[in-house]
Amino acid sequence: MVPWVYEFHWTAFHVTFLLIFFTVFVTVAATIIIALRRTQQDEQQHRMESIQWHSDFEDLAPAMKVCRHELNGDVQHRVCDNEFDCRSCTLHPVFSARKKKGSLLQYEVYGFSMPPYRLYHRGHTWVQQEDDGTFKVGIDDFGSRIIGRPHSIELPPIGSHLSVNGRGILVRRSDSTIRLLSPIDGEVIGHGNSEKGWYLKVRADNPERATTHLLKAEEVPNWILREMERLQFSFATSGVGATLADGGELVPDFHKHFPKADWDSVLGQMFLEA
Amino acid sequence: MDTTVEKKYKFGMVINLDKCNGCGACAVACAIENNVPPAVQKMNKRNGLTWLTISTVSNNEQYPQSETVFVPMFCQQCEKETPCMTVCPQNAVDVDPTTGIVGQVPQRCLGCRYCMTACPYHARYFNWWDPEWTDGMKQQLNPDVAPRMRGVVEKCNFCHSRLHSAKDKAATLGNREINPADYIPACVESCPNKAITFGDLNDTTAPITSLASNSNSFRFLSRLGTEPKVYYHSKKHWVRAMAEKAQTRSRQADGIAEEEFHG
Amino acid sequence: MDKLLIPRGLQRTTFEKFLLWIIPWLALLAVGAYAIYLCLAEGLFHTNMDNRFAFGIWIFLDLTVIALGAGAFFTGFLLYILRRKELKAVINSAVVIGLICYSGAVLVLMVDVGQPLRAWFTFWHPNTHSMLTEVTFCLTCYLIVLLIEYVPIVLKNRQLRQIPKFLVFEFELHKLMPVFAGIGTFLSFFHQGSLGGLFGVLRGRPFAFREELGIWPSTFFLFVISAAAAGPSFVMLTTTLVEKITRKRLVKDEVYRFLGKVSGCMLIIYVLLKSIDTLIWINSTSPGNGFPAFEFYATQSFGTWILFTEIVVLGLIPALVLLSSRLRQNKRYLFGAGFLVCSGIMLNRFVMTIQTLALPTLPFDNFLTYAPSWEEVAAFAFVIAYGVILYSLTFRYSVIFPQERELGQTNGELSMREFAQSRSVFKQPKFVTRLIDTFSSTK
Amino acid sequence: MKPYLVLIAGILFGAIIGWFAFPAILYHSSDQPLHFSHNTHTGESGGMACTDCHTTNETGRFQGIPSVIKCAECHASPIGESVSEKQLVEHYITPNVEIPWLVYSRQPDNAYFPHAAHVTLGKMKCEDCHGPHGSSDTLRIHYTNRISGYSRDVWGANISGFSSNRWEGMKMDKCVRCHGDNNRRDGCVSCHK
Amino acid sequence: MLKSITRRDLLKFTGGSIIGLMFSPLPWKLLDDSAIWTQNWSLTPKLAHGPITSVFTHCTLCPAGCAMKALCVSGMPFSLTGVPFHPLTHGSLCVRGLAGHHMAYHPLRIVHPHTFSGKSEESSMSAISLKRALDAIAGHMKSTTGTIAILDRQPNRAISELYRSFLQQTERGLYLTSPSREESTLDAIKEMVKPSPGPLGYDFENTSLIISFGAPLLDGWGTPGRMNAIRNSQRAKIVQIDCRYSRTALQSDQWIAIAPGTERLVALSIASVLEEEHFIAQRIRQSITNIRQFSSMIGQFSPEKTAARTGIQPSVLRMLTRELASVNSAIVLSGADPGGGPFDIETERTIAAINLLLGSVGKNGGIVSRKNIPGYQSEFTPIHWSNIPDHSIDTLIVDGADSGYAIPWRLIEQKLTNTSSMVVSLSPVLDQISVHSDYLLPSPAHLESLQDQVANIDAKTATFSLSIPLLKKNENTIDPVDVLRELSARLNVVLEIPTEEELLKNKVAQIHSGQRGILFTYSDGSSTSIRELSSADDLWTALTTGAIWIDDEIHQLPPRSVTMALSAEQPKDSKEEPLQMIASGWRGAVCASQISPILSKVFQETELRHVNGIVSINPETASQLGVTNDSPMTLSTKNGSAAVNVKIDTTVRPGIVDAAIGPNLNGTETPAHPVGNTLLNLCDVTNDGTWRITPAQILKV
Repeated sequence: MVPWVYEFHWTAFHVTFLLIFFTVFVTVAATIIIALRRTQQDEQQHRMESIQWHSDFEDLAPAMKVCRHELNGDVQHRVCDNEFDCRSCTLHPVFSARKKKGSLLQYEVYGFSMPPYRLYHRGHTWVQQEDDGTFKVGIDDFGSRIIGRPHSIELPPIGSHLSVNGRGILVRRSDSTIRLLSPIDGEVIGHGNSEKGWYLKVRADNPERATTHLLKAEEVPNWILREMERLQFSFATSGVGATLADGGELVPDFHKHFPKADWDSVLGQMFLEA
Repeated sequence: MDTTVEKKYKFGMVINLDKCNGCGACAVACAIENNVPPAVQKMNKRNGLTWLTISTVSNNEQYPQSETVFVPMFCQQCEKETPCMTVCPQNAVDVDPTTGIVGQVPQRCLGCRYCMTACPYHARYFNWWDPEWTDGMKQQLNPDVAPRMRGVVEKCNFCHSRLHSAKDKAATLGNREINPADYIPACVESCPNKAITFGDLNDTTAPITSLASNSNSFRFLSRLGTEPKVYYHSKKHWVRAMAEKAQTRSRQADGIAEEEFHG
Repeated sequence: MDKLLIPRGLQRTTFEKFLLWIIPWLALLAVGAYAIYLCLAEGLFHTNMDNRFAFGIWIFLDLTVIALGAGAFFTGFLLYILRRKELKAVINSAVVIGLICYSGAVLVLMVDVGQPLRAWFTFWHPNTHSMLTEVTFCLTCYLIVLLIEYVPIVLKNRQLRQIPKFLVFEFELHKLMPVFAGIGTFLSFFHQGSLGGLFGVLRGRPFAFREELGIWPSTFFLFVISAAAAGPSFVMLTTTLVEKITRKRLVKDEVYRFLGKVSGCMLIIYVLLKSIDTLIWINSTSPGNGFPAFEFYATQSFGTWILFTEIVVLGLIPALVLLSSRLRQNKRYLFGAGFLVCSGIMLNRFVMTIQTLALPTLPFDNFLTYAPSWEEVAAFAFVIAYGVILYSLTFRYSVIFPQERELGQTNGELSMREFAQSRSVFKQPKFVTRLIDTFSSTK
Repeated sequence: MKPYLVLIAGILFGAIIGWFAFPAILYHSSDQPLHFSHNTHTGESGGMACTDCHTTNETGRFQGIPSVIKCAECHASPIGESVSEKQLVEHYITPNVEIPWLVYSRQPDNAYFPHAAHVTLGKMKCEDCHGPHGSSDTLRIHYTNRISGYSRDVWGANISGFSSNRWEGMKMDKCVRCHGDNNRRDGCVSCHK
Repeated sequence: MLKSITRRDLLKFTGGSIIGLMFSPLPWKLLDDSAIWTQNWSLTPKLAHGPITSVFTHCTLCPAGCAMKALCVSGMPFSLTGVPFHPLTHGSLCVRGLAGHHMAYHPLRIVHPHTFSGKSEESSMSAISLKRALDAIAGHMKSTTGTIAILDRQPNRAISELYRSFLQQTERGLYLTSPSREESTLDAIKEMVKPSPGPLGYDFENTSLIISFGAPLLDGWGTPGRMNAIRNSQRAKIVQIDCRYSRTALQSDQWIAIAPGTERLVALSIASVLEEEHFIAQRIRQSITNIRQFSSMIGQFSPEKTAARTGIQPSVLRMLTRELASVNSAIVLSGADPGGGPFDIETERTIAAINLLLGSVGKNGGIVSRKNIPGYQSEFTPIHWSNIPDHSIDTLIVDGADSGYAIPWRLIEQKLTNTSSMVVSLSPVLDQISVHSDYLLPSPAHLESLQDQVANIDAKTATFSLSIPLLKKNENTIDPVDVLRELSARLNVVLEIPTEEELLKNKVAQIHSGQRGILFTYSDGSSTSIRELSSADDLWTALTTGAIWIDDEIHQLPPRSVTMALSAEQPKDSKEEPLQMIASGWRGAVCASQISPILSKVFQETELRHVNGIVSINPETASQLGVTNDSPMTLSTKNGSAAVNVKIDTTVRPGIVDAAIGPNLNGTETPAHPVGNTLLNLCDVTNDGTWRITPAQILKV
């Protein structure tokens, strides 16, 4: 094994063999150490949330990663490869620059209240710019209905920093806990509640680019349609698909109506959490 | 400190099969000498511990023409490409450079038995059981041979402890070279018919050397090229034919070996 | 509680049903554990091995299992080094199977050596000329590599990923995976080869002995290539078996076809080299050692049909099937051929180990037979049970098949369409139908 | 500052355990059955040589510690005043019972050490391996390793395994080193039995 | 202070400790020690340390009494070897003798008097005090009127004389020896000649042709070392007439395979050729009292007439006879297979007659006379077992010494009274006979007591040596002399019984006063005349430290008058049985006593010899029976059946089942469950006291 232990032979074969072994050993050990070191660095440089989102995004099925430009008809078919962050997407400016035909601004989309003055995040939160330049953040109608009445809502403390696709609001309902992705970068400056209709007040880091990546009104109908479809699928895979076929009015609390559904799975899928 | 070059021995054996009557004294003497435990109930020919085993070989003729020869088989102390030595993963087997004896250190052995699959003579034995002696017999073990434990391989080493004693005796007299009469393995000593000749194949004057090169002497599986140091001898044609069944084309290889021998 | 461990969006059976599935395996595991205890605590006489059959069924199964586990390294090699992204669908499965195969093989090895506590002496006083030393070193290192590769799969469990450090470590480790894939390939090359060399170097066993190419006997290379051929086939077979058992689609068909193609390519090379090797052995190596090769096949049940079966029936035929893109389209042919490949490799390992030991070397010796004892079978059953349990747990609580979510949803497609055509909550059913059409046409 | 101190404290703690507590636990100590002074025998008053008692038999075998018969050659009845001699005569010589000495240099059963080859041929002195044992006044406490069962002298009194005394330690490493230095070519069974 | 310790601190401290430990010897020393621990397996025994000494002694396991050199560590023997250049054994020691030192520690060794309740196989054994046992035995002897018999299988020892005296004193005593006697030919000769020639022996060294009828001549017969030397010197041609391819047949110069049970016919045929071709010398014809009757009778047995039954080509026998007649000196002898049992008296006489016809008796190179050992009684005439009336023995004492030959319990049982018999065994181990005993008074084991070793049957001169104990005698064992003394006292038999040592010292004194012969010393191989020894004590000292007394050779005289009392009876034309079982065994290992467990190397692990339960058959027979090699079958005779394992062996005669009378596998027998040889029990003991051939069947299990 080592030269100072008897039966070590100074022959080319023996030495080469052991050198190869030690090289392998050292490489494996070094790689692990590098991985650990990088983990530590990520922690120090607050990359944890983005990595978490990265991991979640990676686990999404391609059907769940439809590009917003497919939703607004800019492109026939495209799967997002930039983790729903249009700000750093190379193609987003290209697509956005194309001339768009105007579309009807709806307050109600398939029965959901989706005011056009709000910008929507794929994780069912919305952002609304206030006059003072700050942003209000809330849960959209679709999201509220599938969450129903939560047991608790945990908001990030005032003064804490949010980052896009990082953890925003933590919602607990029965046995499932769901994190809503933050739609915006910035510092939390105020807390709202369900009565107020919004949950967070945020001072954006970069107000100009703060909303680039959020869905605009014209993209919402197709998006909601897809989301309904997804909801449908997730119900189908939860074994209660047939009950949806009953039709009728949309109810304020899906949760309550379909207690048999695997809500944990449904919520996870709808709020993009693996 | 002493740096004299040691004498290079090449210990070997010639077994005269015509003299062997299959009494088994060699096997028993070997077991007693080397602290090989007696069999437990389930031991048989295939899983027993016999550093020296004896096979009964028939000429396959019908009664009363049928004839039998007994072939003692034990470690053949292969000189070249020693099959068991090269395969041992942790150097528990080696060929002593000064004696040509293939040594086995059971305390190093992990019991993988790779050497046993490598040995063409099946001359290696595994301790499938814990060794068992009665309490009294435990006190009668040879103090010169360490008993082995379950789960390791063991084999003949030409009664190496007797070489130790011979060397010890020589050293007391200030000699480096042993007196050949002091080193006689137990099987050789116990053979009632003196069928086994033991000695140094490097010593051209020793009786073994001429016996080994006798035309009626042969080695098993000599074509494998491992240069075993145990020779067999028989005047019976069918015995030689049996032994050479698998080495009809091995004459050439043998010829080379013999030349080396005399040179 | 159990539910919270299951990855979201994956359909898993109820915990009760899962228990019903696991309990028989646990029972088998217990029986195996008892057999292992007997062998370790009382001695190897519990096996039916003997001095002539010094290696028993375990060497055959170990060699087979390691050849079949080669999918882990070969898939990793193709995915991370040659960048065949489609294999991402099966890499996790290949890693888990590899881990099971290798850890199982090592476990069985430790049971079947006489003094396992001394096994580490090999590292301290290695005889570098021994194939077993190479095997020991590489197997140990590779097992570590496999464990490292397995870590990310575990860390992605729904609860473990909640701990940010784990997830980040998984992420960073995953980025470095090509390093491990490379090392794994390197190590696998050596130990698969050394396992071939294990018997190929046995000068005293002319049935197995092969001439050396460089420092290794030809079986070294044959084993590497045959393992590379068997690995993908085995991944293919196990995956489809898991699909059958779970009644789910887990992997896209093109992945299967790709695995089949890879297997076929490697196999045809193997068959070619094996044929050349066999011819050299029959005409030169074996008679050179004093053993006319056909004498080895004189025992009726171990006749030349074995050679024919090994090279043609279980070699050439599946290779040709897998290489034909038309036949590959047919799943029956694809999996059938895959099965033949694995059987062929099993047969090869059987011949190299068991037949070698059974054949006599001394002229007065006989062909030997050997039947494993229940303890030997149970020790191996332990490995199988352990493998099934580990795979089941990993499958249930981690994501082995990344395509499962997606394929699970396309499975739901049909009912969705039916639903869409009937009464709907949606106000514009036609529109929905069209959307779904678009959606499905993108597949 | 503080986390640093904790780490150092830990290191110190570990080192103390390893260097001092561990050796104390590792060995089991036992006294020899009888007081014996080598010096009395080999010193000026006795004037004996090591080989007068530690003999080699006619076949060259080193006989180790002599039997009571050897003692009886001089001590058939007490020749001095000492208590231990009286014990020797009463408990061992008269009933002809062997003294259960604890051997400091006892090697395991599978080690073979030929004294003749080392002393007669190799011209080594007793002190080279046994140190000043022959001129000691008392017999040391005998330490047995609780794990391996070996006498402590096999490893050496110094737990680190290094010692400035040449005779300390009788591990195989030492045999191999000396044999290597002297260009001896050995097989395993040359020194293992 | 303590409050401020966080988990992180603890972790740090632990981590630091680990680093600290890594820089201490602890992990490395632990690794080293545990490595050593794994190398020292706790179940391996520790070797003895101590001075090595060598001691000469003699083996008592069989009558041969071979000289041995024992190596001892701290006085405990660990190795036995023959004594090189020994004039009688030529340095060889048989397999059984090599492992003799184990016998005292045999797993079936009994070290305390025991009694058996019930005589069935489920008998249970319980310890009993010596006094109670002796009282019970003596009480039984007093209360019954039947014969008191002692079975002594080494009948030439000093203790044998005491046995005979004891029996004589009881006035209803019967002295028995082993039914298979190696000296059977000599016994028959003594019966046929006048005057009595005294003790006879064989002068193999000077003979040219040895014809052996079934005797295991080269497989432990007589003094094995001597027979090996005879064979290896190749001075004499050895012809084996045997139905088995025995080890002797294997090593002989010529093997004549005959049909089983036809030895008498073959011998008669040889005699007829001698007569027909006028090979009988005139001088010899004149000494034969009934020569006319003999000539007329022998004509019926010419080789041509017997060929159909013996299965020998007539020419073969004629050639052999011519050779026999042409050589200077020849010996024809018979012998029992150690397992297969003796020949009947008629066969023995016929074989003996050939020697007389050839004039081999009383001639150098033939059958020679030797003197009695000074101090020992002259020869006794043993009773042939067929002459013992059935159901006549009330008390049987079986001495522990072994002849090496089997005795079926069936034979002994036949002679015991049905109801009230008592068997007392003095065997130190449980064996085939002692398990049937009512009382077991174990004598000291081999090498535990001082014993005499006198000339063996084959010896051409008298010899005397001592077996020196190497092992400490177990205190609970009892010397046979003490048994005799105690019984004499209880039975009011007037007999002075000395201790073993006194007995032997007395013999040595008489040898010394005989002033004959030489003393051969083992340590240096030198010989001294007895006359040069000043006192009997010197002789005693010499004999106890490794020496043998060898008598002078005497001048041979041919017998003056010979009576050829040969039966002319033609064998019955019995229906040929399809399968005949013959028993065969190896001298010393036929369960009449135990062998060292290490002999598994011969029986179990190499199959050189077969253990109990193995039968061998010819491939032809096997195919007729539809039996394959190594298959478990049932062997059945009219005496019962036993489980057997069939081996197919080309050397076995077709139609024969060669049943191994061997020991059991190690560990199958325990003191609580002795097995013995199950096949020996199946043998048919016929009226002539033999059990050579038994009709048998092999059946599927």
